[in-house]
Amino acid sequence: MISAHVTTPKLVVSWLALLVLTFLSFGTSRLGLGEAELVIALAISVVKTLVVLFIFMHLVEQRFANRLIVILTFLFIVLLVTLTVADPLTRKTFPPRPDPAASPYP
Amino acid sequence: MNELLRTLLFLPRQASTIAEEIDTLHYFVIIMTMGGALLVTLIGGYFLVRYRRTAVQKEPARRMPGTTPAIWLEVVVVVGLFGMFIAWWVIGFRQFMAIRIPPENALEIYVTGKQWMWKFAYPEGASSISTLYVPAGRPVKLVLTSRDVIHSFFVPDFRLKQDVLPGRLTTLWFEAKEPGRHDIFCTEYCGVSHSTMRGEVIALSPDEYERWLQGQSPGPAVAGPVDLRPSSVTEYAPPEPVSMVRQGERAAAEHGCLRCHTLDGTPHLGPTFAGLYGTMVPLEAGGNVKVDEAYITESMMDPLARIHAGYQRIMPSYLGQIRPAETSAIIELVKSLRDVRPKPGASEPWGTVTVPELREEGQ
Amino acid sequence: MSAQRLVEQFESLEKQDHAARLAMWMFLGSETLLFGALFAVYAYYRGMYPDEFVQALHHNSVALGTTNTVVLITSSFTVALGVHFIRENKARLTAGLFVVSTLFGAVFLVVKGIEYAHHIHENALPSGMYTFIDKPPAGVVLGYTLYWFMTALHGLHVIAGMIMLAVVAVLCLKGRYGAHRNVAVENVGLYWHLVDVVWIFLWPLFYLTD
Amino acid sequence: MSQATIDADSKPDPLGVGADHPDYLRADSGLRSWLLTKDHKRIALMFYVGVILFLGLGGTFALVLRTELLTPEQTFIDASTYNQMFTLHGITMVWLFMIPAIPTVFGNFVLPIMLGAKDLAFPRINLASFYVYVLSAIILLGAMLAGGADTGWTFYVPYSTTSPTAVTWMGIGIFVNGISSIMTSVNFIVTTHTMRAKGLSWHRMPLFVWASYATSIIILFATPVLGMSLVLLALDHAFGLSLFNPRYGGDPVLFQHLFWFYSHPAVYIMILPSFGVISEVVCSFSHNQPASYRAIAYSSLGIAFIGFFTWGHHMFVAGLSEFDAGVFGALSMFVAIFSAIKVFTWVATLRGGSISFATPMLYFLWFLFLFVFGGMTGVAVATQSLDVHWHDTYFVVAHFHFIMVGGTLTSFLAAAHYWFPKMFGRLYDERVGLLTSVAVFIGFVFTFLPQFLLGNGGMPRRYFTYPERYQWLNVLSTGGAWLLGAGLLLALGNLLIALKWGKRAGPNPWGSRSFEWITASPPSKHNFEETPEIERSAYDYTLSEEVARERAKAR
Repeated sequence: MISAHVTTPKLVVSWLALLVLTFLSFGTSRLGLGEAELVIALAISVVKTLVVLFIFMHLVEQRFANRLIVILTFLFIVLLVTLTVADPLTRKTFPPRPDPAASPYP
Repeated sequence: MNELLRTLLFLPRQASTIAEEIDTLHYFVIIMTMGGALLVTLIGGYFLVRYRRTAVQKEPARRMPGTTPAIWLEVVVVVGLFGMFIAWWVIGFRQFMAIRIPPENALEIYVTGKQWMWKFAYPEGASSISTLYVPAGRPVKLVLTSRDVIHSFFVPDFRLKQDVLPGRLTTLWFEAKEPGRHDIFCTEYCGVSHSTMRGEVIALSPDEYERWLQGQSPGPAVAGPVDLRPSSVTEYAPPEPVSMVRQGERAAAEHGCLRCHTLDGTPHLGPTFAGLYGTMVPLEAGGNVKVDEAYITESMMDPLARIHAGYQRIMPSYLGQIRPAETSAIIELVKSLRDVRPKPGASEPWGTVTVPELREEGQ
Repeated sequence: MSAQRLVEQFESLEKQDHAARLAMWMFLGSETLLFGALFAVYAYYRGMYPDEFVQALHHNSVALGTTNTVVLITSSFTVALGVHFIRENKARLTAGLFVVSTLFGAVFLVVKGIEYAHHIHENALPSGMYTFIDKPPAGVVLGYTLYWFMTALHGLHVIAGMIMLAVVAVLCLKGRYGAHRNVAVENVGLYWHLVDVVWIFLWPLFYLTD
Repeated sequence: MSQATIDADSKPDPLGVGADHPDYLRADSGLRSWLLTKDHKRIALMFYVGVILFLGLGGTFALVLRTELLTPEQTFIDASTYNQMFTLHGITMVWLFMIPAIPTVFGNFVLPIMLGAKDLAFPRINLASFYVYVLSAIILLGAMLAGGADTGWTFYVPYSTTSPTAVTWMGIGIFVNGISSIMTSVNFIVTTHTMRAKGLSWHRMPLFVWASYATSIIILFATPVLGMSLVLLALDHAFGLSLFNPRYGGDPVLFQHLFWFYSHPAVYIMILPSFGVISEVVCSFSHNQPASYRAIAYSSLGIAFIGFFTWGHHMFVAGLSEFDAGVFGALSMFVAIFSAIKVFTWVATLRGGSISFATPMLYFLWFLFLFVFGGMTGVAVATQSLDVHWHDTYFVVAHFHFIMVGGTLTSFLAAAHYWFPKMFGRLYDERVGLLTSVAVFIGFVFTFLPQFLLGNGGMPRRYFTYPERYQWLNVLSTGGAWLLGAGLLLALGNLLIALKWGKRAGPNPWGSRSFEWITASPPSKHNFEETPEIERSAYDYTLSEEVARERAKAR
């Protein structure tokens, strides 16, 4: 059942990696990249989460069933967020509307 | 065929230009649905009889345990069904887009829903309650918003419906085929009198509509259909105003004041006129000002100079747009409302919708 | 000892432990969706009011937020170490590490408390109580309400996690857990990591907004 | 008739297959042995009593509503009472009856036995789930007495935040109820993963287990979102949290997104377990293996998965963007495909079988018609331009009652009759069973078929008064509702009588091959005398009864 062991050095390396990623995230936020910033920050967060999941939470050594739960959780959150946020984002752009009265938001 | 199916399915009249098209899809979908359900049930029933235990025991050849239908049959059935559903979606979505996108030349009418009535404001300044007058044979675009909770504007005869949301504007458009009267229902549950929040669309011939707008046609000459009408609040065009106050009301409606200011103390985009006269109001720039003739006149001519705190800077200037007689009539109107108590929260603006086209509308 | 803790409906200890672990993962998945709903609310309003929303949140102190991120990540690390050592039957070490993690949790709460006190002082409060900016434009109040609600909910989870860590630490000292009996320790650890993961997302959303 | 339904091969054995222990009903006695039991079968029976009570309560609300609608104006209750009634009817039926009904009663009872397990993985959590359910019921009943709610079961903001009724407590009650559902679903999934008997591979499991598994996945991931949206609503109602308040730029449509993210999958929470029941009933009574085991099993998972992507079809006219509406409309079509696969597989299963025509089978026939018609109208409602006319009219009311009552309630009744011998060791009166089934069906059709026409005619739902032209259809519907209520009471009476006076059933009165029938009826406290070893699938009807029993060794 156990394919890969989590060892003390691995834990330490993961911890350091998490700290580095945190400062990387902090650093990019100071660059003033605008919209891209959020995407980068979230991408870094996802990487950090994967580190926590696989090493700290020992997901590497666990059965597929447990991994499936994680996959489903991520999938459903992504789904909930995208399909929900697609609504306000496409209200004005699909179909493109020339007249302002039809746009619900000024 | 259309009439027969329409009557059988209990569908109302097809009074808008798109109703018949939608109904055609409706018939197709319902017939397929009913047919499919009956077919499946009949096949199931047939199997139940044919393979009943007593018969199988008499004639063991009927029994075929573990038979599975051919894979091609499954594929055909599934792909066929899926194709049909997707076809429904394609047709339905095209029709939906047609319903949702108003034509460029549509006549715009503002609709406000509130518990439990509909208010209509026309571009020329007229307004009505519960009864919407529209010209037949011309696309009409409704711009809808709500003062309180979610309502839904539904005209069964037009096959159209749109939720009416507070803090947002939604649109709905239709073209009535010919003069006639049609029910309006509120279909989003909105409180205790939800089921009485009904109204009526009266489609007039273009000439009659013009005459109604000018207030010359108190009772539009439209013969109602034979079925019973809902007991709705119906208010025809007001007779010619006499007093200053009535003239003020009319002017306020014509110039679009009532689109932001209310007369009954309900909070809206601008300060309500109810109970306003003679009070001290806070200014955005700080300090207070007494609402008197001077301040009201200034607010009409240069509204942003000293704006009431808490309200958005959206009011256009009426300098040169409004006749002096009308100005004084509106002041009389505000004066006459000094004893009307505003509702709680009326001193705060309600909702965050700005109406950018107000400038053009106000002329 | 291990034969005693096998409850009657399971065939083997391995299956019993797998069951407990699987249940914990499912609980965490469910819990994450609870936050998922709030992330959806956040995304929705940020999509509607990109500028106002971000402006409002920009007021938060990046320094304090980042400190808290480091604190939580480190506490997560100590918890992971603790879980690692209980497998090597070093229960005292595990207890110590869990106590340290609990203290990190307390530090996190204190920093959060300082931030909250600051906000209260400035009247940067949720919904109707928000008077930090006069007549805030649409979206600003929503941003602050969400900030308060999500961080407070996360804070409640931190408190719950701290209680669990402390209880498990005490039980470790009492010799309840060891190399062959550690699923409960592991599950508490998992819970604490979830708290960390949620913060990993809250931090960029509420602090790194430029 | 009643003789014909008992399989000729099986010899009634009053104690069951070599049972040496008393059955679970007699294993312990006293109130404490029930209230603090960890036995999944006893917990199932306690849930049984609970859901039947709430079916009765919700049904009473429904009859009051229907009676009020006999006349176009006020008949005997006033508008605000009426609004409360339909809200309470919805809340009671959805959260206190429909969602827990089949999983907690029949799932709890037969799922571990089907897997050859002694109990669920976490018996204490199971008991706790029952008490949390009771707590939620108490909170909801308390809220009903302390002001009720007049918001509709959908709690749309901003009306619900301003309603003077006990909305906060309703929200809390439903939140607590969600905790109970999650506990049960965690238990089911873990049990299915870890407690299958030796030799019982995934593809040998009874289909009911697959259905329960899929249901549990939906409950696990959807319920928290509802919980959160109701917490936001309760905080808004109680303290003015204002996350959806337009005054601060909030959008009420967002609440609908969150609400339907749960509440659309929730209809699959209600209907998937009944798919499981129907699969069992069809195979057992036609003595045939399913025409395609994998089609039924995997389509359950498919429905569970796709069901999450379709919530927007409740909001086509709610102010949703056209883009989102189009996406949701297209995705909605997929769910129908999975349901269609199931229906065709059931019908194909009948072919070549040896069908005994007992009451559960008659319920299956009704289910077939009602579910297919209800489901197809679902596709019709998901067709956007048509939905614009039908949305929030009686058409929608009729549509979901066809699924919820025609689908879930009929299969609940089918399950109640099908597993009755297993649960209580006795047979109900078959003739009365068939008769009540017919009454339920006719009552149902008369209640809801006119409502489709009312919806076509444009009558909006939640209307206390209505234009007179809709009256005759409403009268028809009300008459049907009374008949339906009478049918349900008779069915309940029939089962209650059989509890005491029914003939003894053997371990396997239907001659089924599914694994819950290899043990005694009613089963002993530990279900099996020794852990079974399974060497065949749950539907091996090509084997004779003796061989089949040999290949599922159990005592």
